[in-house]
Amino acid sequence: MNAILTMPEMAVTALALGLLVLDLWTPADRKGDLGIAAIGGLALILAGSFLFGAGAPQYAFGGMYVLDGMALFFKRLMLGVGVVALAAALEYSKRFAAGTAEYCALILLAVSGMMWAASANHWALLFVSVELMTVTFYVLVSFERTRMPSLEAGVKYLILGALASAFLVYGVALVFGGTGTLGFAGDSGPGLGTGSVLVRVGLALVLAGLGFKIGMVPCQFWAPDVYQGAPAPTAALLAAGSKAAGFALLLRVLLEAAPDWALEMRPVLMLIAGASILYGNLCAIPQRNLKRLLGYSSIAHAGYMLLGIVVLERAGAAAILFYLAGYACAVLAAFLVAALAFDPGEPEEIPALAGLHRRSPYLAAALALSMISLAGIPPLVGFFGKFLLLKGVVLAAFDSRSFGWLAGVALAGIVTSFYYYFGVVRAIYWSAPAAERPPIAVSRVAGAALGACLVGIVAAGVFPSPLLEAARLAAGALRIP
Amino acid sequence: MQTLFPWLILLLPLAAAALISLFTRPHRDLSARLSIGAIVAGFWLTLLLFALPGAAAQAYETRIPWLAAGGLQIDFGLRIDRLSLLMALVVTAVGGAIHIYSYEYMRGERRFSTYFACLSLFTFAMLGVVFAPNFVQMFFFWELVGVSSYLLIGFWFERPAAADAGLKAFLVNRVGDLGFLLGILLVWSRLGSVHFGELERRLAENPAALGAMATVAGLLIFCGALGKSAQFPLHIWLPDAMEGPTPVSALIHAATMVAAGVYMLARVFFLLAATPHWPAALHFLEGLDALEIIRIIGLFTALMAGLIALQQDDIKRVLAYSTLSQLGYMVMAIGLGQPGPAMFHLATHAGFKALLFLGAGAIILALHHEQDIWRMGGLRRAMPLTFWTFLIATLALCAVPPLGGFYSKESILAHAWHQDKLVFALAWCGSVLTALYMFRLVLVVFGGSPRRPRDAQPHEPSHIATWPMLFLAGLTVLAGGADVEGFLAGGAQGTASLASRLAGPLAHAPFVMLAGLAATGLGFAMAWGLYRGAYRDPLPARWSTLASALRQRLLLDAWYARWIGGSFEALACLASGVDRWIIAGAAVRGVHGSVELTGRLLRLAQTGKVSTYAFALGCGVAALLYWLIR
Amino acid sequence: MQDLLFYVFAAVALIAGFLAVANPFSRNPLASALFLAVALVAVSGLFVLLHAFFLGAVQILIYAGAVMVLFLFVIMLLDLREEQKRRARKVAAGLASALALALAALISAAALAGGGPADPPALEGGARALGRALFTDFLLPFEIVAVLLVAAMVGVVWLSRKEAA
Amino acid sequence: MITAHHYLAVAAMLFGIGLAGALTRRNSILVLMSIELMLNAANLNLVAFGRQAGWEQGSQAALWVMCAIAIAAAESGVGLALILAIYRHRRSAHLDESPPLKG
Repeated sequence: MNAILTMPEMAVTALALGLLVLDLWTPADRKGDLGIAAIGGLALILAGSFLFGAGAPQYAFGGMYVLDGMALFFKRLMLGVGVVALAAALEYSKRFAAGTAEYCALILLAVSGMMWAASANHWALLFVSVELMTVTFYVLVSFERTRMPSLEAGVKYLILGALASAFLVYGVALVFGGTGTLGFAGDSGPGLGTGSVLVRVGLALVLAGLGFKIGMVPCQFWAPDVYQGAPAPTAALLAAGSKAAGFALLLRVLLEAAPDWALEMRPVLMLIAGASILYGNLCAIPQRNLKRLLGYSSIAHAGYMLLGIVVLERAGAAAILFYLAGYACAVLAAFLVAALAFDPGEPEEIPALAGLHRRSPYLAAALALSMISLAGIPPLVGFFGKFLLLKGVVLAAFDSRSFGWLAGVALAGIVTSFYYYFGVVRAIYWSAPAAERPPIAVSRVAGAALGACLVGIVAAGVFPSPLLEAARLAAGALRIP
Repeated sequence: MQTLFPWLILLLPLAAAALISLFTRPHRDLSARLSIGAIVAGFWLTLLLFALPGAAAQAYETRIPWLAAGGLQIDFGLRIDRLSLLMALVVTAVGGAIHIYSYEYMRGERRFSTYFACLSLFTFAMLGVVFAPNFVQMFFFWELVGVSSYLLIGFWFERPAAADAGLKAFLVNRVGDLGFLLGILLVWSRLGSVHFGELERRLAENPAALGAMATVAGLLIFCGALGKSAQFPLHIWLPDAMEGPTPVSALIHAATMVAAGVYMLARVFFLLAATPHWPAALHFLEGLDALEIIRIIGLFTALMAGLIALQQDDIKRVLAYSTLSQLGYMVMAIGLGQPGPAMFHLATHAGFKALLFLGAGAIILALHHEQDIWRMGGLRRAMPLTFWTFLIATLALCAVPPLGGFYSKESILAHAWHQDKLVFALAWCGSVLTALYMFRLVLVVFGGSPRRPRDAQPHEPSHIATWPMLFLAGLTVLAGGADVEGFLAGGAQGTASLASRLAGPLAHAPFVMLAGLAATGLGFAMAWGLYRGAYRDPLPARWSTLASALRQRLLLDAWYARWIGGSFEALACLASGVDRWIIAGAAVRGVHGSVELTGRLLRLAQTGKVSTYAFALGCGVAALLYWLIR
Repeated sequence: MQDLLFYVFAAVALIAGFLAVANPFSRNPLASALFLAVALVAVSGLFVLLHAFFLGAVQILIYAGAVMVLFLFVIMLLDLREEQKRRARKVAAGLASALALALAALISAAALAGGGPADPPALEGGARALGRALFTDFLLPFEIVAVLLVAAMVGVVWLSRKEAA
Repeated sequence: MITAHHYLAVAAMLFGIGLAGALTRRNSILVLMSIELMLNAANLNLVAFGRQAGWEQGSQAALWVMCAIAIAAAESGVGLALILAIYRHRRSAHLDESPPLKG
């Protein structure tokens, strides 16, 4: 049965349930301690996940669950993202009168959903893990129930998410009809015979369902609205975690289970990647709200990462993993600052950041660094990720003219993105604040989490080798036929 | 010793920057001393490296593994050869003089320590470019130069013009850098290495290794220099970058940042000179090679900037356009296939242009931040030392023997004469322009009678500022004796006697030398006729169309703002306008670029309505299915 | 007999489903909800015809029973008389319906093209086989669904609680 | 003779009806109900295919459908709670009423 392999996920789930139970006996003024306990517990699990070696793939539950290098990489990434999101949540949950424990527990459950997704080797596990993540996010997005934008974002995410789920289920049904099995390729069953039209159409519907999670064109519309309306920690988890889970599943489905189909769909995937890059970057230019800007930029980043998929190689997958880790650090830092730098109820307008470097030099520097990394300027980590992704496309351009176009579009997108990222930097340092505002006190937990993100941004940019090696090993575990 | 010194040269400025920003920020004097000490130590160490027996004789590298994953193996190293040593000497010598000068110039500045930290960071980045042994490391430091120049140009960020100029410089440079990055990726994917030495070896083994992409790769790499060295059409950032403090202008425009582009071209010259070959899609360009295009761009920049400089009234802007023009000469020399003369001109230009900027800084300081040349005048008596050093630099810039500038420029012109008479003729016109706008500047600023408010009593700066000026003047005078080309070509030093070198141009190409001198004389005569004792510029009255076109910088900036919506020039202009548009909510003011407009149109799709989103999602899925089933 | 039942159930499911989402006679949400319940019961009949007896029962118990009751409850809790007056915009509705039709056509074209054996084998084992599968390989998704229900419960409690202050 | 194709056709039509409802209705409760219809169509597909695939795979499909029913129930539960919370603020269950999040 090998159920022991699922220890990390089980532990996260148990932590969440334990938190909910302990909440019953915790007096109102001690709720913060529960959050600290959750952070500590999650950090322990992260440390414990290093006990698992990335050896040969191991299976559990009749091949439904796989633990290989890639799953392990994603799990560690998601655990790290979870720790930072919890720290943000602890800070942010002072805004809702009660509910710290519920908020933290839901974040933990979402993280466990992402971790299950990273190990999915069967349509059923894929479906339930995605749904665990999504249903939890419905609540997390609308958690600020006294603020209308949060509720509106929640209802938008719910309706579009349910629609995407319906496509996903229908797609899986068609794939099942074509193959007669619910398993993926690999040891649990025969690979997907992708010749059948049922399977091909079914996979297209699955692509739409998963595309919703990563926010690619044409399933991208929810992203800006939801990022803007959702509480900042939720948006951070959506950007860093949900996107990572979506990519983990896309890599499994496209590269491992259905490579023939992916090859057939390559022109469409390239179109989607280019359209996502252009849409995200162009729409982000006129934005004035920081979280909305990050929402649009998340679409563009999904497009960049799709560049790693269209080359259909291990190197591309490794580039995606590297990029995801760097993106997570930068975007988590940005949302942490968004959670700390604005007053409760204040919209996260970029002009309101003026004078931030005087109110809190630490937050100002952190936001500036994360913007520069997102823009992809060396020596920060964002540069190296883009470099690797582009390298794959440029290499492929020798064989096919259309890759040349894609590289051109990606470069144009990157150039455009400098404009709005540096708009944020300029607002922080180079514009006069309308009114003098008090300094911001950063709590120790939030400061440490922010510091961890910054260390990641700088260290992985200056010394990319360890992360690159880890990503390469993880991508090596992909069973590309 | 040979491995330790280069590391010290590189890392001392970084250590200074770190120490200042971490610890000594409250102690202004100590911070400045740290920063100055680091670069002066670097200067002496570079000199020692020259003096070490055999150090300069052959190229060597010191490296530590930096990046190793899979097939990717990149070292962090230092490449010490004649080219990098020469460049390091230029950077540390001129940069050191500017550091010391800054101590006086920035005395009253509130963020004095921060300024020196930025200065040291910039020096570190520049030296990193100089010593880089591979493309990736060079690109890293290349970008770091961009970031630190952004900090320096925008140092007075309270002024909106300075902030915008910093941003503009940064963004325009990014456009060029992306081409550079693409070029690096191309070369890497074709030749399988990013290491300069290795690339050169592989290309020598198999000259056709770059295949159909040879010319494209060369031009993409040239894009990087296009941005950094401010060549047409990416030149627009440089004049605006004058908003920074004057020593920063001197540093960026003379010795370091803009020179980095030319240095990089000299470093990877073997790639530019590769067998020309175009991909099928660009077949119609067959017959042009990369060097030819580079030559044309350099020449055009030199002439265009020289013309615009004729009608600028801001003393720093005249110098900025003159820098552009001289950079055009250097790039043209590269395009002529002559990296040696290009580097020679770079070295001499670094000295005298820095000197011109320091002189301008002294004047600006003495006149309480007055920069309009028509409100100066008669400064010869008030500031004799500044006048004489400025004059020496001007003569060097106008290629008057036996100053350094004469030899470097003659060398470029001589090569032009041998290869292409048309190029020579146009470059000669450029020399006339150079003499004209420089003597205009000298005559208006130092000659005539004072045209300033009576109470102002200009005086020389203190000796902390004058010593660097004298040092640079000395370098300018002596540079003529240096056999830079021979040194770079690898010949043993001192083979030719000093006298034969000094008389070299006369011996090798007497016609070119005489023509060059005639150009200088002609320019001087025109300036004397037009501007001696003039109170305002006579040109607008005589040729109003031409003058106004030149005053508006040949309308290039306006043209950019209007038509190339995608360029950052337009976007930078737009930023404020768009903000106003959003606030006002209605009226569309100002020009908009196509990018902005598309963004706005796309936003219409983002209605905020779930039904629209769901409909679009459905359409996307339907299109996907149709594509599969059709 | 089975053929006849199939046509009856299919017709009921489609007609009731249509009336649930676009009732030309009444715009009352309550009517829609009741028609949806009818459609769900008809689908459960189709499940039974496919020999999935247990699923048929679950469909009626959970869907038509619990979920629809929840819908009805919320509809009655909210005062939705205001809602009925609104008219949908005709052009947008027409476009959306055309798109839905196109998608359905595409999907059914795919489904019908990829044929299977005409005579399906009987689904044997029934509840016993289900139970065995449920507690071996399918245990994992099942448990995750349980966790999901806990998460949804916590969320629903939080969202519908009245603000204390 | 009724074959799997018949069931598939019914499922596709049901899916289309549900999608049309989800796209045209502005009342969020009705949109949720339409999506339930779409999920049901997918379930019907799965059961029909499961019958073809033999009893072992078929029981897997049946279990999948059970999970899907439970998840759909949870989804509508959260959705209805959200609609209630919005109704408290705005006295309306209507979508697309002067949305503050757009552009």
